[in-house]
Amino acid sequence: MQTELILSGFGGQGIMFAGQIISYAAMDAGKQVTWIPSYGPEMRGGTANCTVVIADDEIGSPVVKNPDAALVMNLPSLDKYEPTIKPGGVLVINASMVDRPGQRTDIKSIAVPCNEIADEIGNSRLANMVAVGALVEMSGALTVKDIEEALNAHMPGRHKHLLPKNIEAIKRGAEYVRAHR
Amino acid sequence: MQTELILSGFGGQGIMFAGQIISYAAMDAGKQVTWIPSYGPEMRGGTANCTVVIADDEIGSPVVKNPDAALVMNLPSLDKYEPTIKPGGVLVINASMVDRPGQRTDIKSIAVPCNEIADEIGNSRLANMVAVGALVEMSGALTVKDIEEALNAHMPGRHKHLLPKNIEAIKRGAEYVRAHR
Amino acid sequence: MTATTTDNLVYERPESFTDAPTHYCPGCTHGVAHRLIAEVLDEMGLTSRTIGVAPVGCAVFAYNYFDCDFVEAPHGRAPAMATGIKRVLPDRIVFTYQGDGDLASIGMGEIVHAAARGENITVIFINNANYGMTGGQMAPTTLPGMKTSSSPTGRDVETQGYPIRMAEMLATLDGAGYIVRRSLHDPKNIRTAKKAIRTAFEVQSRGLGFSLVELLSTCPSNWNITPVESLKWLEEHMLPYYPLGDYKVAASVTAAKI
Amino acid sequence: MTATTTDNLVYERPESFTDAPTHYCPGCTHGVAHRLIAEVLDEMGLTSRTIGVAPVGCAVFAYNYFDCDFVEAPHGRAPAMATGIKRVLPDRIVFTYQGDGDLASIGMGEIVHAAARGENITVIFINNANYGMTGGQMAPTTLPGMKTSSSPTGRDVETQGYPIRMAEMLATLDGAGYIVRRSLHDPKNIRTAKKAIRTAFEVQSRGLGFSLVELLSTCPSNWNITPVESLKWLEEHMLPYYPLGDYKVAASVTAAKI
Amino acid sequence: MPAKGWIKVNDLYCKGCELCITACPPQVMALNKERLTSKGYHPAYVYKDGCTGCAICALVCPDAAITVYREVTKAAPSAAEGG
Amino acid sequence: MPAKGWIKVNDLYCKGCELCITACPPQVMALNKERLTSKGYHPAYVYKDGCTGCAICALVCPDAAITVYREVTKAAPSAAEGG
Amino acid sequence: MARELWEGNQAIAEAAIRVGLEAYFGYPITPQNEILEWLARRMPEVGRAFVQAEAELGAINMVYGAACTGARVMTSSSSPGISLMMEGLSYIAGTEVPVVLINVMRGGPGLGNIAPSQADYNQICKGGGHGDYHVLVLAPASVQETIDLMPVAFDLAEKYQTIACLLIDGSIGQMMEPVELPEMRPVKRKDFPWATSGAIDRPRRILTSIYLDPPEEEKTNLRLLKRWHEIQENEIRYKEYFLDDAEIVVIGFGTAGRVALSAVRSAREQGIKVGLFRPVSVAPFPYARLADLASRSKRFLVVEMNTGQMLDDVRLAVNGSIPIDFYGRLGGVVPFPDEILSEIQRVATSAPVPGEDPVRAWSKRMVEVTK
Amino acid sequence: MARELWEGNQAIAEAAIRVGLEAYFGYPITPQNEILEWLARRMPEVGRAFVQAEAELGAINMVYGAACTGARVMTSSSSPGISLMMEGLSYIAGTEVPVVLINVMRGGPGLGNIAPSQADYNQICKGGGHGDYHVLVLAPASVQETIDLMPVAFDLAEKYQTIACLLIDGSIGQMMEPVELPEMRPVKRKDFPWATSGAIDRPRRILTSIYLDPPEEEKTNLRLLKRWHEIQENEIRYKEYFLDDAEIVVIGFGTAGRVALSAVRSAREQGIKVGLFRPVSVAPFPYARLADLASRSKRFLVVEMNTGQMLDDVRLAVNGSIPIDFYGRLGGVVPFPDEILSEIQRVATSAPVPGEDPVRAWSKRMVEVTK
Ligand SMILES: Cc1ncc(C[n+]2csc(CCOP(=O)(O)OP(=O)(O)O)c2C)c(N)n1
Ligand SMILES: Cc1ncc(C[n+]2csc(CCOP(=O)(O)OP(=O)(O)O)c2C)c(N)n1
Ligand code: SF4
Ligand code: SF4
Ligand code: SF4
Ligand code: SF4
Repeated sequence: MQTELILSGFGGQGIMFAGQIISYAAMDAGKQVTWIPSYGPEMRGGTANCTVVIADDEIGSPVVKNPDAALVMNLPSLDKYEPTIKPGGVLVINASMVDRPGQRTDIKSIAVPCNEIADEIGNSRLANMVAVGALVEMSGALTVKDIEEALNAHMPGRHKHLLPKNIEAIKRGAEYVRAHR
Repeated sequence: MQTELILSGFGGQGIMFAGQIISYAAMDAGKQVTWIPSYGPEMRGGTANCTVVIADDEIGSPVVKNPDAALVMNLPSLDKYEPTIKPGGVLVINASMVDRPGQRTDIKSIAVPCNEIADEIGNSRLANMVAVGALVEMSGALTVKDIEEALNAHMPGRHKHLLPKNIEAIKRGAEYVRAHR
Repeated sequence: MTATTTDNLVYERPESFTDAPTHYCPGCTHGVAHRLIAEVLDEMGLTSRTIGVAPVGCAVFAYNYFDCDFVEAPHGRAPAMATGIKRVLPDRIVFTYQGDGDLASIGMGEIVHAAARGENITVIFINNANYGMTGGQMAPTTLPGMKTSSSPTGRDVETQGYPIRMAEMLATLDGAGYIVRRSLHDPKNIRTAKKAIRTAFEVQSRGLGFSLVELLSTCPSNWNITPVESLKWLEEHMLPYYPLGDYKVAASVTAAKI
Repeated sequence: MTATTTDNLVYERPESFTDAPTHYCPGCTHGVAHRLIAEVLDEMGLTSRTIGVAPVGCAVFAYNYFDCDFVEAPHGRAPAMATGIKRVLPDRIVFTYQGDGDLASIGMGEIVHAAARGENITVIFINNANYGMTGGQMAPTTLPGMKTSSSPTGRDVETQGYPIRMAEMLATLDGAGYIVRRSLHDPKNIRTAKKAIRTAFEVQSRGLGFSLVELLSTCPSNWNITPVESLKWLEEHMLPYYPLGDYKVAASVTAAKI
Repeated sequence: MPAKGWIKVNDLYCKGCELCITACPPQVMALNKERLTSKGYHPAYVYKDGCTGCAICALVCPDAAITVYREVTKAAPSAAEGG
Repeated sequence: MPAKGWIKVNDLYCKGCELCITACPPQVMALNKERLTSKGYHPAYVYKDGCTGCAICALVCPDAAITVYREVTKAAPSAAEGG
Repeated sequence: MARELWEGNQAIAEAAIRVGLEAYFGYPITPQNEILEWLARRMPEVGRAFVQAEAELGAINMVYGAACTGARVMTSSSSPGISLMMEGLSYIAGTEVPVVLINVMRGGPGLGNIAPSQADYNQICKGGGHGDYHVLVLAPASVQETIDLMPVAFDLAEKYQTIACLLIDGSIGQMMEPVELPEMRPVKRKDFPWATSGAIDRPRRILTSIYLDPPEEEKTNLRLLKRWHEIQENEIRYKEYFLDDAEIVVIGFGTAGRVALSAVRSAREQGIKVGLFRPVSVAPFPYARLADLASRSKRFLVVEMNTGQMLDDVRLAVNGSIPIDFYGRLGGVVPFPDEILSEIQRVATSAPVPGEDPVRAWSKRMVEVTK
Repeated sequence: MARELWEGNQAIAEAAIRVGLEAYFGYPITPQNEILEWLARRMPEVGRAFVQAEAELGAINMVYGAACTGARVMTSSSSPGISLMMEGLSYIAGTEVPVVLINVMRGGPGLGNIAPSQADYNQICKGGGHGDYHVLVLAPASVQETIDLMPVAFDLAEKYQTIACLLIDGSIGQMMEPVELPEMRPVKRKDFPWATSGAIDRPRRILTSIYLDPPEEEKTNLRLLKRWHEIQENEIRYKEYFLDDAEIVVIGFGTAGRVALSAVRSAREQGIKVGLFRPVSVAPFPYARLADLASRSKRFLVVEMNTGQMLDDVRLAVNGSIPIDFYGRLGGVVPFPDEILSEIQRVATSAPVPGEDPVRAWSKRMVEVTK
């Protein structure tokens, strides 16, 4: 079994870390995993994205053209990746930054107001974690629990105090999905 | 028809120029010719030598292992090249610098007191020209006349005043051969 | 300033600029240096005769912003490329634009020898005390104790050596015609920097030899402070180590009263 | 001077020398420089702890003459090799021996940065105003108007630039500990040259940083004059352009009272 | 009473770095938090009266985003010219 | 009366460059035109009395070809040492 | 040891430290800066030598000097920086001292870009420097494989007194994977009989690459060649997948080989009898093994992120015995598995065109692709 | 024009001037100093640019800059100096500007020696710099042929916007032969549509080798490849001797080929049916012609002054159709005709050993030779 995810958004939206925490969770769940950043012409700023491949045995290509699921945090990312998702795949849209819904009917898509939810928690920088919660819930590749434990195990010491809020953000993201699909 | 000559001696004995003047003569005589200096470990000083190949058509190798004729101006050169000369070939030894005669019986060899003869002419630096005269006379590859004309045609202007003595040196070298073989 | 119809226009974007927005980080004074060069080219009417040489560094895309011919040099070799161009096109204006990694580290041989040859080119040297493009590693100009991605505990002069003051060093060369250091951290200094850049190009157009303007510049992104804080940091930390001034003004240049 | 049984022996060939005769041209003062180094190594008892770095140049075979470990560097890169050696063997004495083409032309980047890093090595720099090994081409140190095989009508400063005074230039670097220029053209100067070489090695053995001794030297073969005339030529033409003196003696060195 | 001036900030170039804002002598500039440029920056603008058209903002702007005008009878010397 | 000294010039090293000859204070050295070294040089030698053993010749010799002795009761400082 | 998630470049750097790296000399260049930055922090911590050189020229010659002492040394760079090391590498090879070199390849030629590429294969495998010498080149395809080869590279460099190069690309350098790092080993400098470490209680030693007398240089060249032949006999490494019954063999090294694995799996699912051969040692190249595979299969498909550099080695191995197809992506473009899959399908369903040049045929197809 | 006796290096330099060399940038290195020294005197005389650069790195980048203006420019060096130019050459190739390069090869690797060698074949023909690019390489065997190829090199460099290299060795550089030099031509700079000479009365131009977007770089790589394929179709050059009825074909370039000619003649005198094939363009390599010869003869003997670098190209051409033998001398040793003659005799009288590696077989024989 192999699951391929693409996460994409503006630099600074925490997309890379989001992909890494999923990777940690997959590793701790005893799976093979690769995390790879994209190479765009931008040197800095602009859109950043990463690809996460989770599998039971040796992973071939770390890059994928048609992911099982995509998380898009801004409009350019939606435009770029929605068409590439596998039929039957998953699309999570950060509704706070993207004003249009997904257009494809052959995939499961959901729009989550990540920033608003993060603001409610009291830290808008947690929008990425809200999104992760939603993505995990939608794709079922891993459980929210996996992510929680991964955060617990791998969050650098100096950030540990942020742990509770991060976990809350993930849960809220997952909840939102359960409530709205 | 192809004739291969090796000229060898101490740096400063004018060996390179001797080879070049023969090459000029060959060229003016309408022949193909190559002149190539040797590559020894010495950067400066030590023994220098050059190889001259004269032929009627396109010359292959500019380097030769077994020359038709060799001119040796010092002992190391005699030791090195006497054994390499083709059977029936020619060996010219500068007796002024080398105190032993040639040992091979299957080649025509002659010892010419080049420096003494040059001193008689009044310029010991002409020993190389005396040797050239002897070599040409012995090998018969070219005529003394060819060399004279070459000197005439190619001796750099600023040295032209040395021409007569150079020519005399060549003639004396050739005469010595005729007188002593 | 270039002629204009709007008689109440005080300042507008220089004509020597293309319309392209730069890729520089917000508040990076690379942009100020670019603008000053463009203004000088405008004022001297040199644009069409000028050939620029871009470095490898954040300014690698400088060729996108100036409306003149441009080439892009290997890392540190801009002065050599400029030499090649100037020698076959002596009546053109040739300038290089180089960062401190490009000019003072890998390009040391080329810049010293271009200056020693008295190569009739102009060099705009951006000293921002680090390697911007590759993520803020230590440069030869990084201050003692300064933290960078390759001096994580601060530059240790014992093992990593001391910063190089390029203007002072190049000023020891007989070939150098005009070597000065300026700064871009406030309006006053920006004005004097522009004057120096103008002088440098004058020196070249009059055939008076090698000219170089070292400009103290900011790198907010890798210094990890805001653009505004960066100007302060430059003033407080770089100015003391890199005194502004004229390090070499050849007699011929003084005589020319530029 | 090393202990000896012959109590009336005044001078003998240094022990740090091998028995090999040098390949240098007759009267070339490369040989004098070699001898002084060997004498200093003898007197300081450093030979077995010393690793030399030979250049590409006439001194390429220096490793044949000194009775210590030696490596042979690519043209101009001796200071980089020396850095690599010293960093892994800090308790060894590491010195480079370089000509002016090697050090001041192709090796400019390496020497400037070794000095700027305050690399704890010693550099013996032979300035003979030309490229000896390759047949006397122009060097960065070739005097204005001087004829060489690549400046056949005399060095034209307009197109070929000005000589570089390395000692003066390197002295501007904070990392440099001891930078002096000496000459080998007469007994008095040979003595002071030896003192400087000794000081340079002292500086290194006390860990006081980068030391360099520039030695004005002759090249009779390519200058096309006799060895004796060469000494005169050096005195009359090189001394005025390359003043002898101490260009950088770091406070730490002065303090150490070497 | 100081000369009256006004500026245009070009959204295409402005990156909201605030250098102009701190440099502005009469301190009449700010970032416009209402607006985002296509690149996602809040652009600078003059938020209150008092611009003298001194062009200091343009002088410090790294992105040549500012055009400066001033009410005049005859053209004034431009600060950017270093006059 | 000056100290009496003498030198040995090693044929293996001497290249007949004459630097010692011109440097020799009492001017007692010359090239030996009678002899050629294996490398083909006329080596230097002391051709008349007066060598003081000052070791100046050794100091200037590029080929460390000279060994210097001096008649002494106790070892004298060596010129080559820079003493 | 537990698996940890590491970024490739950092894992490589840490692995080098743990297997006894004594000194690192390098210069920043993307996409391998994290190697230099990791070592800038860690080497001083463990009391070893780190120098950010003034340039790659300085770096390779510092490495050269340090290697002469017998210490374990390494440098790393990316394509343009590696080109600047060519003179130094030739000297190191000619001096017969052990050095480990890492090239994290990027798009070229020239300044190119910072994306993953494999276009420096010929440079390092065929001799980018002057003179006759060979570099031992290992081309891993994952972070784990790279760090597993780190101690191998050092050991082989020392065993054969040669340069050992780890040839990877930016995707391996910047990708994160769970890996097991080697245990931290104590540094113990071997006292090599050639090392110039100071002539204390032993005769002096000289390390040089100059042999002014040609016959001496010739002997040296032959000694190097002999050693290379030993390396060819003993140090061939490769990975094979689904080859038992394969009629089509896909051949690719590093990232291209890894991406091809996905394509081969999908092709297998479609019932195509295809396998994958991934050379790990690209120099020495597994000629014999490929000749053997050629005798047991119908057709080869070579996949590279360049214009067909390794392809020539495959052709030399096969010697015309079976047809070879080629597929490449260039300039920093990493092929997707589906591209390779369709190439496999094309090969599986079309007859080979006799005498066709695989590169020309591919480049014609590419012109369409990139229109 | 009358024949004059010229030293190779000087003749090359003078020929370059006569065919319109506008600027030369170089750095001294044996055995090519006479090129630089000749130009140091002559270029100022004719009012053109000469700069002795601070190093080869400076020289190649001065050449790079001057080439960007559309001027006829050239540099020359020898092996170690050429290695230092690899980054610059890769940039020049990536920028697609014309440059002429002369490599007077010497013994290597490393500092080696100053004697004639052919060991830089792979470096220049297979890509010593990073990234995918090709250099057009011509390997003349005499002074006359070298100067005859001088204008050809400039014209081809400009026609294909490529680097054209004259690959010779010290024996050609320092040998004297009677030659006819080309007439002195007036310099007329073509106004190329790409030249950055100042945007006077035209839109500005940019010359760069950076393509940060991989697909753009890929297009560039394909453009370079396409041009290379054109070169392969149009610019093959070679010389053939005694091939009509040849059963054994000796193959060698440059000096090795020239020495082989003497051996082939002697062998013919002994009645051995042997001929000589001397590639003049070694890149592009005459694969097709050799494949054709392979079909008409029994056995190939490759002779080089290296360990068998061109041999791989011959093997690629022959594709296993006939056996190939190899003979090489290394490190500055120039083979004598009689050595090659005895190799010809050996080949003529002994049956080929199936599956034998020609290099290994030769190196075993050599160990005896050099004992
Ligand atoms: C030969 C080579 N080495 C290294 C690099 C990587 N590199 C690109 S830019 C740069 C340094 C840029 O710093 P600086 O010159 O100070 O300019 P800045 O980015 O700070 O403006 C380096 C090391 C390269 N492109 N080529
Ligand atoms: C990369 C490289 N470039 C050029 C050369 C040729 N070369 C050998 S020695 C030398 C210059 C030597 O001159 P210098 O350093 O002044 O030493 P000297 O011979 O005068 O003592 C040159 C250019 C080389 N060996 N390697
Ligand atoms: S990285 Fe630094 S130097 Fe580069 S553009 Fe950003 S702020 Fe400017
Ligand atoms: S060439 Fe000059 S420097 Fe070299 S050994 Fe001879 S005299 Fe000395
Ligand atoms: S300085 Fe320029 S870029 Fe910065 S905020 Fe002001 S207008 Fe915008
Ligand atoms: S100085 Fe030395 S080498 Fe020269 S002549 Fe005197 S003894 Fe001989």
